[in-house]
Amino acid sequence: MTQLPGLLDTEAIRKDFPLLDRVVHDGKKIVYLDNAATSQKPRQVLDALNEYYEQHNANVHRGVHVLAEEATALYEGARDKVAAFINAPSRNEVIFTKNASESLNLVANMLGWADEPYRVDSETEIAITEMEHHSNIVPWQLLSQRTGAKLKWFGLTDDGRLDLSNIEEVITEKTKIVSFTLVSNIMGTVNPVEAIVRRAQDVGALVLIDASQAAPHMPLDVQALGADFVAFTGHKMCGPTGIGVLWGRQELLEDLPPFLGGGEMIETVSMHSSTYAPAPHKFEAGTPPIAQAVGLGAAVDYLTAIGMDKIAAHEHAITEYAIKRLLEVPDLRIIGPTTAEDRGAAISFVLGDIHPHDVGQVLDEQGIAVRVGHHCARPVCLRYGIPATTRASFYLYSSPAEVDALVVGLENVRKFFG
Amino acid sequence: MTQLPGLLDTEAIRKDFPLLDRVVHDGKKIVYLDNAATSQKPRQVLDALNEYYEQHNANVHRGVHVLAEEATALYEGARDKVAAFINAPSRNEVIFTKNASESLNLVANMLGWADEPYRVDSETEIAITEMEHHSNIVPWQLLSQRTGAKLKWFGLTDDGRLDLSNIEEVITEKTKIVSFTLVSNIMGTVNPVEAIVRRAQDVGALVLIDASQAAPHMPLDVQALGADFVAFTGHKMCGPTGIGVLWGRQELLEDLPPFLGGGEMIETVSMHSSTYAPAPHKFEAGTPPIAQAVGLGAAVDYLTAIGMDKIAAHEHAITEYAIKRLLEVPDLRIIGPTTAEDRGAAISFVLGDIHPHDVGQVLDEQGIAVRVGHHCARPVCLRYGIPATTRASFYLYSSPAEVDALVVGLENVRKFFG
Amino acid sequence: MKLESMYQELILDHYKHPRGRGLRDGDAEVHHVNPTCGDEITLRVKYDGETLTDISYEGQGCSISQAGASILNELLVGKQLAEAQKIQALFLELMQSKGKLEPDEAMEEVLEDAVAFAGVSKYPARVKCALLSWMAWKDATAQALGDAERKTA
Amino acid sequence: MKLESMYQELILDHYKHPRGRGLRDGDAEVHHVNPTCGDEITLRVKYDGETLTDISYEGQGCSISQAGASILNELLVGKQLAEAQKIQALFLELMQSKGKLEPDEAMEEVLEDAVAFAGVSKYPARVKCALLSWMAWKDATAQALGDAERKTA
Ligand SMILES: Cc1ncc(COP(=O)(O)O)c(C=O)c1O
Ligand SMILES: Cc1ncc(COP(=O)(O)O)c(C=O)c1O
Repeated sequence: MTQLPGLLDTEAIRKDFPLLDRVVHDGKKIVYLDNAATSQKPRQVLDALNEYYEQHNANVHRGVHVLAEEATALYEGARDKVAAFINAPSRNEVIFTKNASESLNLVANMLGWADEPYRVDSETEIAITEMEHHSNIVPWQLLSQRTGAKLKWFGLTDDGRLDLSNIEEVITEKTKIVSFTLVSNIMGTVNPVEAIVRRAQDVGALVLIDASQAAPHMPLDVQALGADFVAFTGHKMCGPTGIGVLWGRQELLEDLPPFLGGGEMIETVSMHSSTYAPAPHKFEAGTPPIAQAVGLGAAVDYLTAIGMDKIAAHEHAITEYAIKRLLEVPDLRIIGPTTAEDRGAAISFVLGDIHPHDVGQVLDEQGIAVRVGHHCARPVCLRYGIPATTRASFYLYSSPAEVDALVVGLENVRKFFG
Repeated sequence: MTQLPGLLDTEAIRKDFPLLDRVVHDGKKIVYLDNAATSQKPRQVLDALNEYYEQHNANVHRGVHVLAEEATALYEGARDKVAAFINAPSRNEVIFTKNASESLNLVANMLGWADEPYRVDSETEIAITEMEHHSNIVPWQLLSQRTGAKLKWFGLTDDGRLDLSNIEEVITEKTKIVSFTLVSNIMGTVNPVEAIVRRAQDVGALVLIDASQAAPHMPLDVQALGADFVAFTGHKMCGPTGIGVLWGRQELLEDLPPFLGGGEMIETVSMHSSTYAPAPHKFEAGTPPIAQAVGLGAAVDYLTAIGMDKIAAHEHAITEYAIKRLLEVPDLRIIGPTTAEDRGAAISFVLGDIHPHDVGQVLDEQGIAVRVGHHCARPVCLRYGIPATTRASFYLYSSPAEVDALVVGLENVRKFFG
Repeated sequence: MKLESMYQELILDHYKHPRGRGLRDGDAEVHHVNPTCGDEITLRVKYDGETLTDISYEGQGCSISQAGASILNELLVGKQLAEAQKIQALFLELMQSKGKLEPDEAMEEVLEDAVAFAGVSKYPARVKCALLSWMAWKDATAQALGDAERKTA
Repeated sequence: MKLESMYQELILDHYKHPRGRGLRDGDAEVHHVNPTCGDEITLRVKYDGETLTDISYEGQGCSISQAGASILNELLVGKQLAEAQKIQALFLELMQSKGKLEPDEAMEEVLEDAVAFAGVSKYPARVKCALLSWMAWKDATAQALGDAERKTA
């Protein structure tokens, strides 16, 4: 077995993940390398879900009965856990949404309906980057169409990094919000937060960081980031589907208008008018994803027990090894950084002129699950003049042996279409 | 044991629901009468969730690997099941949301951004009723504030029914949308759909029906209702938290603009502009609640196997019995219809001048879980001049013995505060 | 029965026979609502720069919230502001203790009848009821103080 | 290996050596995209009121979608419209069969080389690839027909 410095004991960890024992296509054990799309779930998270539904299930907040009190304590307890996980100054800054996409849309909508000084309108500008996930593009395109605000973009360098050379033109005195991803889901690039935040603060723009590909993989400290909002999603970090998080600075959450209206988010309702509950409830209309929050809390416990720094070190080692091995495959071109520095564990590539769809299909037949396509980041494909990529992405349970399996699999792809 | 015509075999059914064996407060088996807030989950639904996570978990739609294909088939299969459950003309008319509140907000937002003839603006009107859940009030208050449209209300009669006597003033030629609940969550009232739909159609207004308290309890046929949109929520109908449904007529879903932007809901994205996927995907931005949809599909299977007509008959019998027994309690006043006709299984009441909070607390001590407060329908409380109610609400697993336990519990409440 | 630990005789007595209820003249008025249950209180504070000369209130809600207002009135009216604030802080601590704080004699001396609420602290949903009038009082007092300062400034 | 059932020799051959590729003069043009994978096709139909005299195309995508366009061109060019529509309907049926339809001789007679796609029908994610050009053709033909009718009207 390949030994790399910094590796976790994946053999032990894999025992926690029932799906990793799955056998596909007549006897092939799955090699799951689609972690940037979604992660697998440890037994501990599934147990928390089952225990919630079997022992404590009730609607939260408005009940005096024991189940309602337990469910509320579990739901709000999950908020405490998430707040600690991201080092939020206050638990009330943690809003539960349905996924990162809702979190990002929430901010875009708040700013569209906000009063000065936050209001985005036709006199103002929005700045994003060419490597954003569609979920951090389309909300701003919609906001721009609906308000007349101008949408500006950071471009990319040839080696898959943000081009900040024109930062003063992209972020200007007119910019109200700068939204960018901490880690690219297609290229793995880790972006330079400090430079962007500094410029944004200089011009008085708010900063929203899409941490969907960061929260699962590295220590996340919202205070250290210096942003105003941070969004991420539960299902990529060992949590259930159906839950996302938006963290926002308390003063902003107080000042900004609500998004969805309904039960739970009000203080008092009459036919004449309504007043809103304080954050986070103001932004959580309707019955929240209770079980899913509990599951996310369990996921956060699980990741914390292993240690986010250890997980980051493990992934760094795997990524370094994977890049080295992949570059040995003839005709393989990595789209994005070709070293493991400032880079996450998602690696996109093209293989000669074999279409990624075909690459993925032949890998699948060998039990290797990768993702193919534009990975909800089509502007990146356009930028590099390719229709799509094949992406292998790793997580805390990924092993060097799985990298080896991928490389063998790719050799078979080349033979098949050779 | 009390025998009533139409009762289901609750002893057998209760075996499917692990939580109903829960013991609280030193040995008291729970009497769960808070079903209008949320339902308990049968083993079959929990099994479906576990099987999904342990065997098939992957992100949907964009993968060629076997897990992604299985997850997609399960997710889209759940859509088929829900479509059949509500007799939708097409599966593409079923949109998965996070809860009924999001479904209702979705419609309000679509209409705010729509082109003519759907656009809600300052020249137009919106009609709702005084018995709506806050989730069907606040979105319209927000829309009204943001567009200048006038919000109009149907009032209530003294016996808890909609007052349609001024229907021609409430729904006018200016009305763009009429939104009302099929079954009141606080009073149990079943509303007369046909009269409202007919008037709305006469003036060319769209109709949105909030079926959150109907879908769990009676056969639901969106074609027979004649509405344009129908919203409901998974957790009240034996499904998981974190999932809701919006059904909408296909032509409308095609014509109306999207709400949340992001992955999955696009056809193609460039820096210049984006085009949207056809419905339902156009309205499902980001990773959907995959496991929750699968769970809801299992819930629909479970309910269908028992039979929605049988469930309705069971609840009718229980409601009739409960009303009779409750009216025997001195000083108890039911808020809402006092017969079981055109009425669901949620019964609100006040008990002399004992505050509902205190009623609920003393019932809880006896293991009886009811909900107290304004039940997210504060205008109803204002209308009847009460601060709050105590609400007992029944479901397919509720038994006459539980009604008896409630009545004994209320006697104890009276003694305690006597 | 655990219930008696919440519904102490004394609490029920204050609920049935509220002390000092009704709105009278004051220097500041606030209206507080508990959104989870709809309990409401309107409360006025009269403060002569040293002593809380009156705390008057009107409200509706459960026995806990209503008894709370009555006991607050009994306990704080006539007290010097600093002392009242000390009492409020201790009461808050007791209520947030989740049933873990056993009131001792020292505490009883400060809180008097209000120690009867110790049992309520075990019920998270009811802690807010118990604190409703205390939070309203804190808020009204801050306003009255602000006004007083503005007048002297 | 199940894979060979999808990637028939014949499909790979059409992929590597596409027939009739390139955009030529036509009566209607459409552009179709498969949003799940980004496969694209631009397709033109030339129709003289009776016979499909040309179907020209340009596109990018996987072997299945590209081979699909090539086989479509080979199969439909020169056919009468009604016949082409019959072929399209049968191909659609085959592709939606989830691997359950075994092509028999009668089917082979109609679909010719296109029966090679039978194996693809087992892969839901790839069925869309196989159908991309066929859907584009159907759409373009409807447009060409509409134009023709408008001209004669
Ligand atoms: C009538 C009615 N409408 C809407 C809702 C909102 O449902 P949810 O909280 O799941 O969004 C509820 C339940 O809370 C309800 O009873
Ligand atoms: C960088 C990035 N942002 C946003 C998202 C959207 O997350 P979700 O689909 O859970 O809303 C994803 C993942 O799909 C992502 O990788």
